[in-house]
Amino acid sequence: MSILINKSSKVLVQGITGREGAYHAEKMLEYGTQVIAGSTPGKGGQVFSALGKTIPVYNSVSEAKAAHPDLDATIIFVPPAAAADATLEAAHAGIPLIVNIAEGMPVLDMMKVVKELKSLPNVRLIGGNCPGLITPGECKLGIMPASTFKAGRVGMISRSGTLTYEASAMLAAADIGCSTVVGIGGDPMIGTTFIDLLPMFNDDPNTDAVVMIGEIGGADEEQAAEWIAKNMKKPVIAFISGRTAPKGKRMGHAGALIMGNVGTAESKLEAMAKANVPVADTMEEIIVLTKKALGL
Amino acid sequence: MSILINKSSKVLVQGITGREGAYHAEKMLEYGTQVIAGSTPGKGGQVFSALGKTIPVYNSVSEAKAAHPDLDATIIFVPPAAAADATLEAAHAGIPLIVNIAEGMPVLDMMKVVKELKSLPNVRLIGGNCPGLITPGECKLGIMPASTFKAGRVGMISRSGTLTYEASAMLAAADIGCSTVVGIGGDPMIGTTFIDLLPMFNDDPNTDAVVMIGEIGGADEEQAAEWIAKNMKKPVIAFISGRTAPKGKRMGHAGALIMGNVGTAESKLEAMAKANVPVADTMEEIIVLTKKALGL
Amino acid sequence: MKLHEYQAKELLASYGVPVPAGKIARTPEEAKAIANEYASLTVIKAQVHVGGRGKAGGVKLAKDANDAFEKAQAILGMDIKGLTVKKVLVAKAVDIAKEYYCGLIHDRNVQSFTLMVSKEGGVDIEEVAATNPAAITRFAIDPIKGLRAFEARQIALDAGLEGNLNKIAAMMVGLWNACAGSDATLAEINPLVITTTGEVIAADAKIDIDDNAMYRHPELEAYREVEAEHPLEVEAKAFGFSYVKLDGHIGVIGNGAGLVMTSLDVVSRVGGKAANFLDIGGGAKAEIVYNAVKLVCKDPDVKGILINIFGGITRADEVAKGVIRALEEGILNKPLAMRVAGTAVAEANELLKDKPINIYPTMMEAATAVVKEAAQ
Amino acid sequence: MKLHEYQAKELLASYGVPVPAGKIARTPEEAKAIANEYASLTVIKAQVHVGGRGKAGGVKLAKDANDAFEKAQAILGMDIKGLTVKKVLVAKAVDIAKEYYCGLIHDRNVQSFTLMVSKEGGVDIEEVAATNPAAITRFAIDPIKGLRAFEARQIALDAGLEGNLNKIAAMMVGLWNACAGSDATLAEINPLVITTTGEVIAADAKIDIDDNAMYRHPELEAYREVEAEHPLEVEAKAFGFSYVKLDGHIGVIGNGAGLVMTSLDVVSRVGGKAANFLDIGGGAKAEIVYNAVKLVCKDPDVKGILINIFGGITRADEVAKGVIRALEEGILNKPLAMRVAGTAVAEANELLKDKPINIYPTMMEAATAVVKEAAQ
Repeated sequence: MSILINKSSKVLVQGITGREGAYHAEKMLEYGTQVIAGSTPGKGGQVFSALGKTIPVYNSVSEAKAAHPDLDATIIFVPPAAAADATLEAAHAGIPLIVNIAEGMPVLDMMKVVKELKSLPNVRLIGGNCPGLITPGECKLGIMPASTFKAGRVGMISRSGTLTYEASAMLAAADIGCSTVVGIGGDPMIGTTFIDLLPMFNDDPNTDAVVMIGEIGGADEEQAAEWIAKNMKKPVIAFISGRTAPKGKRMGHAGALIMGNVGTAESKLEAMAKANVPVADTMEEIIVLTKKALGL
Repeated sequence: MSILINKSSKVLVQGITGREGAYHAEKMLEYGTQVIAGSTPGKGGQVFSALGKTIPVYNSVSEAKAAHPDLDATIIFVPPAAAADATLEAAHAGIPLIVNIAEGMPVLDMMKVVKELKSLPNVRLIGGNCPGLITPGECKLGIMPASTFKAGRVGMISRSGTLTYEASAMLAAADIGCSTVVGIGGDPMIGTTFIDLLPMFNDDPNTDAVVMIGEIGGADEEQAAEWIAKNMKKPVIAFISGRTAPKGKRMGHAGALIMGNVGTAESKLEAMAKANVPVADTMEEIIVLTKKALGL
Repeated sequence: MKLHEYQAKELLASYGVPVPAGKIARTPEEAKAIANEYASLTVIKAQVHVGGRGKAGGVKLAKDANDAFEKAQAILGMDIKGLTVKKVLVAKAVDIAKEYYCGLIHDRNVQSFTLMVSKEGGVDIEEVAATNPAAITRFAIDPIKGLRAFEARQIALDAGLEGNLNKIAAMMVGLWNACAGSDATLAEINPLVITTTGEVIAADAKIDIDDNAMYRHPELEAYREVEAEHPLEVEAKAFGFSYVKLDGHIGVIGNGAGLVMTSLDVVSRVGGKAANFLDIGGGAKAEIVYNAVKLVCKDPDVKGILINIFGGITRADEVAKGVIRALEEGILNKPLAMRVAGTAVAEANELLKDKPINIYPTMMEAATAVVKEAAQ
Repeated sequence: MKLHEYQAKELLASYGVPVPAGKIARTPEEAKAIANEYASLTVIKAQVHVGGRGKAGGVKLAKDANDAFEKAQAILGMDIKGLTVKKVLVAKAVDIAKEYYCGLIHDRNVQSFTLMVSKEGGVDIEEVAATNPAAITRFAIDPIKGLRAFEARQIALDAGLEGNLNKIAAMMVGLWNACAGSDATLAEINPLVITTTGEVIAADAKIDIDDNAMYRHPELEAYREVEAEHPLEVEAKAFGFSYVKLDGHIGVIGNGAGLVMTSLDVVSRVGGKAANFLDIGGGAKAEIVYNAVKLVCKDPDVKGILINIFGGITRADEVAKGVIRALEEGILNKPLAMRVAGTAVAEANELLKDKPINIYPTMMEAATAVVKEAAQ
């Protein structure tokens, strides 16, 4: 078991005929992900061939969904200017899980998407500006390097792509695997955040502990801490990056920005302390704390 | 009994300090309407005095509603450019019945209002470009001349103001009174139309028959006829004005416009015939048919 | 307010919709100069507010500058359905591979705009709607969210349009943006052309602006052409009347759109035909009624006048005073029948009792009388 | 992209927001001419991208044209928090009765913009938020529907603003329209002034534009001032790097924002301080790494460099090749410690084995080493 995706998840790739879409579609297939359809406006009727498989390409998500009513998820490879539209297209076509990896979407676009998705409660958006998610050994719905992930019983939620890979690799090196790893993205407005995923891991019988990798900016970690204090039955280990970043400067991620007194590392560390969530001071310490939590 | 308003309805007047608002607030009070509050942005704290009554004026509908949680309805006297905003203000403040008399609202404004009101199912808008509604002898929520209305058991729904007065006066002269008379307005986009009100009259124990005064433009009469054929338990008498109006010309009412083959009198007459609804060829015939329907 | 083709194209272009290069000419010389500048095939198109220009000979292809001169000379001054052509659009011709239709119309049934798209472009869409409705794909637009690219792409697919899907969708979204941004009640691109090189271009366009929303589009005022309206309609607008010129001989004045429409119906019922629709509105004073009578009397088609007033806010005696003034000033020089009911009708009767004006208790009787008099 | 006050006001004015008359002067003479034209009290305001101009003496009242000359002379060339004043706004002074605050900020908690309104205008709103949060009224805006007049009126009422409610609300709606229409991430009017004659005017304004949305605002490109940015930031942008200049002495290069942020933290943890944040992004080739090293070496503050790469899509051997090239070209002239993990790390080690570059297995060890070397 796992959350959100597993070996039977049927996946659509939006923008499959583009360079990035084609590359990652192949990588996902290689991992074993059931990519069963692709879409690109104007390229309907073509086929996408990789690893001996031929996957039909549709002009729209609606048409793909009509031909494959069992589609569970989609991953979007379009330029940031088109990402909001592609997301809404998938949402209105009734795809329950949408991964948007686009980096550099206008904030207003994402605000409107998030607002509109509130009226579509059966649709979950992961991202933008994220690596996607992976249930190791079963399904990779993203652009992460497959080799760093090992199957196991630790859930992971992260605002950073590379730190996700880093932490997963370290866990794997310590022979600890993951149930599902979700890169939620580094933008200030994202479709899914800690507080949306913690309850799923809490209820997932195959997850024993959760690692959450946060960073400066916003108050998502604080909200998560509050939820954990009240509801979480499983151990959570936290990491916060950007502790030494100055105020008012955007640290790579559009979301990693301290504005006034909002989004500081101090605030996040304090919230975690209050919720009795151990915080790793270094990446290495994540492994130490996770082992401890698992009784290893 | 009656529909929508009665002697216990508590009414707000938006724009009560303006010339038109003040004039009609007084006329409504004179009729016995329970006008209990007024609102005008920037005039909060003033009082409106008429007929020995003093009515508090608020800066906003929200503030009026907070002070008078029992408000049942509002009538809006603002220029057409501000009418959409005033309507949404009332709707979001939770006033269940809104009468908008403004003539000359931009169509796009009204489209947006109508769309937004769909998410507020407890709010009903009458108008714009309408005279309002009246339950004779109990409550006048509009700008119609009071003298032409007599209390009784005929419901009336009309797209035209003057024809409403004319028909009501003729019925009164024939000693036939009305339960509730609703002027739904002459604009192409209105908040409430025949099909919304017919079920109310159908269920109202104090209404024995319904007169509906339609005109060219749109397909509201056709839809009403279809509903009547299926559901109406009480006699309906129809009148259609503009039978000789040419195509493509706006006859005073923005809504009285035949476009292509949509909105013709022929289509409406045919629909009524199909639904077995007798149609009066002249205003005088309305009375004849109503008498017949009532068995007088 | 109707825009000319060239104005509609200017507006669309300002929203990023590709249109063929084009300029306005008021003389054959100007047309020649423009064609010369473009150094390509041009289309010379009459700019008049009426449909069916093509069939009437108001649209011609010109192969060079001299040809443009001749074609413009032929079209300028031409009469198309009663309107004189005063200017032509000289536009670069496009190499047409496909002609489609794309239009936004205010649709009461969906309480919004409907986007209509069809492969049957370049022809009258109403005819397509009548003869082959299945050839039109319809989509109701959410007026708050507007038209989104993914919706436009799907509609283009559903309609079977061929060509660059993203460009076609961008044109539809541009059309919506122009429509909503300028408060249009109708915005059409017809034909939406796919060129032989795969470009998507708006070869002809039609836009009507909501008069009620003109206050927020001062930039569009420059497009208004008073000359294009009937002179009596222009005058009526200045008085604030709701006035429509019709093709009969009985001038009709009343208060309230429904009542005036019904009056036209009654005139017709008793064998006459209305020369106009004139609604004086609610609460009219003598002066307004006087102006209404004066206006209707200016119409040479009018052989008799019917005044039909239901006095609510409007007082019947004010109506009487206005009519009496027109009579006394010698302006009212045609047979007149009045029906006045409601507020202050007794006072009105008193005022009119010694005047040569007939008052009738019902609109039917009044209409019968005036139609009869007018026929004499 | 930050706009100057005068640019923000131009933008607001284009959305119908009243602003005081004002023009830009680059010399005292120009300031004098403008003040002369206005023939009124003027305010001379330094146009620099930094807060607290007033306290720094960058805003002065001028009583006449000669005074404007003198005040402009005093302000032009002034250094405000490290930025040289190159132009001043010469604006008509307004008669202030009340000063309010009105701002739209992107608020992650509400996943939209929050409209913040306060009676405490003309001062730093962050200070108000810290010392007297109750003095700020907040309203979450629906990003699809936008701010409506009735909402704005209620917020103004709730905030206790005094003055013409409709005009105040119109200014708020105008601010929203400008903010949404130009993809701002921050749009403030501070102070929103109620004049002694009851006018409502935006006396100062601050607008930041979303860089990700600049592609749809070509008209705003003219507002960009390359000179206002740090020269290394300008260069980094040209390479497509995510780069932030910081005030320490260890240059930090890595792939992925989280990893680079964590690298800064580790540098700090071992007693150093980062001179920059530089994210080379995913899948970087040798050339990109080479350019990153070259850029960081240009910074005179840098005494040592930490490269921290987790090879996923990025290959460690490509990173090594880039570093080797910089070394061989003599560009890399500072102590360097590398930590490389993941894809192709063996190949990287092989390439680097004979080079004077130290590789460490963890970022902690690498950071410790370079901080120590840099201190020597």
